[in-house]
Amino acid sequence: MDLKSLYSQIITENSRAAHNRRPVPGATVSLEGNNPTCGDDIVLQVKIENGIIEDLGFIGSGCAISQASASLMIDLIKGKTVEEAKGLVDLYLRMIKGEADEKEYIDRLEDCSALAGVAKVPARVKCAVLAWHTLEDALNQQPD
Amino acid sequence: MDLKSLYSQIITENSRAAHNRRPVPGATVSLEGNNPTCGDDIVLQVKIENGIIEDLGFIGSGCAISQASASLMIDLIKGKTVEEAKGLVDLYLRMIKGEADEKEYIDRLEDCSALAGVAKVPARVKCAVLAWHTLEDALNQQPD
Amino acid sequence: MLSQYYKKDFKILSKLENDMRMVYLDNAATTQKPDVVLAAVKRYYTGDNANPHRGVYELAMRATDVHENARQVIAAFLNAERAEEVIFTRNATEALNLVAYSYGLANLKTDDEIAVAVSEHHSNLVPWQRVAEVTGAKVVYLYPTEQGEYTEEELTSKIGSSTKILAMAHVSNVLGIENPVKLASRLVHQNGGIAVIDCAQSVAHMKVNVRDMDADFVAFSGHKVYGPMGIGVLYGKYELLDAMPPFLSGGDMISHVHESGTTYAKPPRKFEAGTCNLGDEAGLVEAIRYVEAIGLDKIREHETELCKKALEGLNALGRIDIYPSGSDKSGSLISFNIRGVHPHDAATIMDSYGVCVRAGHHCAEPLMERLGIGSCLRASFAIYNDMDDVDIFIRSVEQTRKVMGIGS
Amino acid sequence: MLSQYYKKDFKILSKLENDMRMVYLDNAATTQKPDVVLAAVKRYYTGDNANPHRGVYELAMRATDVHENARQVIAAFLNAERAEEVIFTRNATEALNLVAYSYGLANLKTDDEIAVAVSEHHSNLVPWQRVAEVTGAKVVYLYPTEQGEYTEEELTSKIGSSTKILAMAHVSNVLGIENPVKLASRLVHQNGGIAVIDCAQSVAHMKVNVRDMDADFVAFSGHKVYGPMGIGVLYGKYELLDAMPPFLSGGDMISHVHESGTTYAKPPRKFEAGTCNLGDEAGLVEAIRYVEAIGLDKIREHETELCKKALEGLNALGRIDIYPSGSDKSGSLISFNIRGVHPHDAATIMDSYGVCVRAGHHCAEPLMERLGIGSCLRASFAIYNDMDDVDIFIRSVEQTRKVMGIGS
Ligand SMILES: Cc1ncc(COP(=O)(O)O)c(C=O)c1O
Ligand SMILES: Cc1ncc(COP(=O)(O)O)c(C=O)c1O
Repeated sequence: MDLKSLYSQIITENSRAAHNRRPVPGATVSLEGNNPTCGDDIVLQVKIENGIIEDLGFIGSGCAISQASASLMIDLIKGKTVEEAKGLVDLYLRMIKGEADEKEYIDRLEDCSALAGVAKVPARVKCAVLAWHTLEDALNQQPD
Repeated sequence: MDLKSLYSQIITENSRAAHNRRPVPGATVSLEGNNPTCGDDIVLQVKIENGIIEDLGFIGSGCAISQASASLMIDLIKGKTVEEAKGLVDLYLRMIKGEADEKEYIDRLEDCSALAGVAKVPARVKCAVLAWHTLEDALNQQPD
Repeated sequence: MLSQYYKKDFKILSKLENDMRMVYLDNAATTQKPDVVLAAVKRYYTGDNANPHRGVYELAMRATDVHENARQVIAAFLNAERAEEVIFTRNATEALNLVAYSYGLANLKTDDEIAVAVSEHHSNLVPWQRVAEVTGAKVVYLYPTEQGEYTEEELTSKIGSSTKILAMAHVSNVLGIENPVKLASRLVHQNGGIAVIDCAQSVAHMKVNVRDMDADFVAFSGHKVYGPMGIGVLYGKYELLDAMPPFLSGGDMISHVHESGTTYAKPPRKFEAGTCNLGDEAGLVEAIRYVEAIGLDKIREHETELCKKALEGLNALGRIDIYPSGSDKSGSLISFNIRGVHPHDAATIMDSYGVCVRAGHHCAEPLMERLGIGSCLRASFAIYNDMDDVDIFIRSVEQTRKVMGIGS
Repeated sequence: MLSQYYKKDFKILSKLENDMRMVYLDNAATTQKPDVVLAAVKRYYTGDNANPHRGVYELAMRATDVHENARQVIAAFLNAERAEEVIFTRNATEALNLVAYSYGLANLKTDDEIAVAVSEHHSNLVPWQRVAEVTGAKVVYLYPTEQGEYTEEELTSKIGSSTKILAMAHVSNVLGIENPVKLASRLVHQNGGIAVIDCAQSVAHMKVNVRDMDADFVAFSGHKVYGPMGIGVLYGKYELLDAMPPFLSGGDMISHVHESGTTYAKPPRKFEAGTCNLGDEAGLVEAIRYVEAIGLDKIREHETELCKKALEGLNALGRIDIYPSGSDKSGSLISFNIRGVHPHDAATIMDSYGVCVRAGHHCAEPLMERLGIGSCLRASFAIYNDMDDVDIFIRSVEQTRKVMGIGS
């Protein structure tokens, strides 16, 4: 595992993440995700209108991996339909478990595929999926 | 350890024990002794007058060792002063722990020395001392 | 015979006690441990030892995997729906107390009833007496027939609309026969209550299928199923566990702690306060694999055969009281008395022939009271016992009578 | 150095993790086990295994001896007055919960106060919050200075006539320095209360003398003092234990059980319900012998040296926050953060250099809140660590900064 290059991508991402670290005005869902191992918490706010995820933002603190993954997720998901988002969440979670096809995730997850290397750091999987699980819960709360 | 000869003495004693298995009229102390491992209980009744142990009896059920030791104790102690009795209890307990001098206990404990072999059956020590500990407690309850 | 293949796996059994073969027949109290179980414990400590959950480094992840893998193995063994329904405890006693303290205190109120089989081990009886005392609920005892059976009439007459909890062993550690736990669970469910089934005495001898018996809670101890002593299991239906308050509190069972108060983790972690016993979990997993590799059906068949032969031997001797009286159902244990011989004397004399049997009230005093005895002997069998053990056992009973001067 | 003689006793430490030497610095979470401890566990199971107390045969007597001998060894280790003051539990957490449930519920009432050091591990904090909730008592927190010290002023201002219980660690698992437990015990006694001292973090590093500190209850875990994971200890003053209601109920802790109710055994058995973990007790005894053979003074000296050197190394790197801030007192652990690096990222990167440190809230969230951090790193030392470990540790901190792009 090249931890060094994984982290260099994460660091780059985090330096660009400021735009996603904010509350979302008129959010339709606001959900807290929490990683008991780390003591890290994030609050994810999502605005969904007519089945489209119009806006997302997150607040909270955490490790570089959890922060980068939240920010990358937001960039990817914004503007997608709820159905598309669910598919992407599923693919991402499989990628982090090391169970997804490389070509497929590079193609569909775009920049988020930078986090694929977390699959080889099992202790940090929880950090890499925190925001995504929170989004999953938020989407499941939506009336169809 | 010759368990067989230990038991043959115990059996002989128990066949003679009926006279001690009775409540004591006018008893000054009545105490329950209980062996949690076995679930055996005895009630020892003692009548003490002017520092002399005038009468003793026991009721309750238990294994052959506990019954024999209660009966032998009663035969030995009856008529002794409280002080003498305390000394004999102490000697008996040491004998059962395998810590007493053989000549001394044969001499002073008389028939009770038949139980010396219990020292080699550690699991049954509690049975052999139940009545004696109960007597000890009873004597300690006496005002001097 | 099965045992000839397995005896060699247990080092302690090849030791001689005072130059005699040891015939260990106290398996209902605790079983011996096969080498593979001891090796698994050692392997954990020499390869993976760390405090799980709390660590980010790889060793701690391996420890966490040991813990969660153990949960999955046990969930599968019990046929639980989810691994999260398996909680590690110290032993069956702690598991049953957890249910009494957490579920019992939170759900019982004055005049509710707790139906307790009178043959229960103290561990599934005293906690209910105590919870009843605190909450004002009432313990209602179920009584077996002379043959040791809980009849449908007895169950329906005692389990009613006030019954909030049923406490019953799958197999009693004295009577040794299977109780109608499936029927009892159904009856208590019809009345809106829950069933707490103590499987301490069944888990090493027959399949325990929590979904088939529809138990709400099931408890067992690892040390009675060839595992180490420090590990037990509570199975609980997830929704019940989720709604219950925690029992022990401390590390690992929290979500967040503030000066002003605390929020708790989800099951199973909510109920696993403090550092878990991973070494013994690893041992228990190996024990379960060992048992499953042999097959519970085969084990049961083997033990039934031993038990049958032992019963025949005792009956042939005559003047032996067997509990339940006149029982011809054999499981894996036999409770009995030699008429005219106190069980402690008998056990001492049998021990001098290398035979280890239990004598006492077997932590089931209310049952003893009903049987009208203070104590009795119990011989209980396991995978490593063989027909020679049974022969030596029967001979030692004969010898006991001789020594006690009532020889035939 | 001491460690060169002892490292070889711990097989796990000679393993390579990804071809690297493992530098295990999470000893405050759990220590590794020397071979002699694992051998003692195995020796028990292959030589003496039986259910103690309940058996009449010789094997069961040997098991009982293992149990009672363990109690005596631990009583002597703690300088307790009587062996009956030592109760075996699963771990420190269970020991502290026992006190909270049994002593706490029976003795606290509305408006009584429980003085709890805010730096307590959740195991000596959450149980008190819960007991307070049930009884109407109030938790009053003691606060340390910036340097991590509980001053006499703080203690006298918080411990008063309403204080029924003081809960304080001998050494905090984050701050790492010795607390004034003797003074605190005295103050709470003057006010008619009792002192519950958590020695989980001191017992492997300095002499714990229960009579000298005049503690009413002391808890520790075997797994933090080179023993196996499934065994912990509660020490309690005999008169207190004797007056307390039981905690868990079941086998072995009773005097008599009837359908109508139950009477209990005397301490310690009153508090040891169910089958005890003799295997791990045998291991703990061996661990204590191991520690005593080296000598706690020597161990302390050794660990202080390591700690000093590590502190120097961290301070030399600069931009490291050490908790308590500006601390130059070294015990056996250092809590810190690398400025600009989240502790979880740091621990992951350090692990890639073979260094195992803990990252998180260390089950001390209220303290973290007061320190104004969510989490931190902790390096904690043991007998087998050496100066090379410290060097590798310091280098891994340096590397972490490089990887995170803030290298010097
Ligand atoms: C100070 C302190 N108290 C209590 C505990 C709890 O110990 P255990 O998890 O073994 O019960 C710990 C360790 O985690 C500790 O550091
Ligand atoms: C039926 C039954 N339940 C519960 C227990 C208690 O098991 P443990 O002592 O391992 O907690 C036992 C064994 O002693 C038992 O036979």
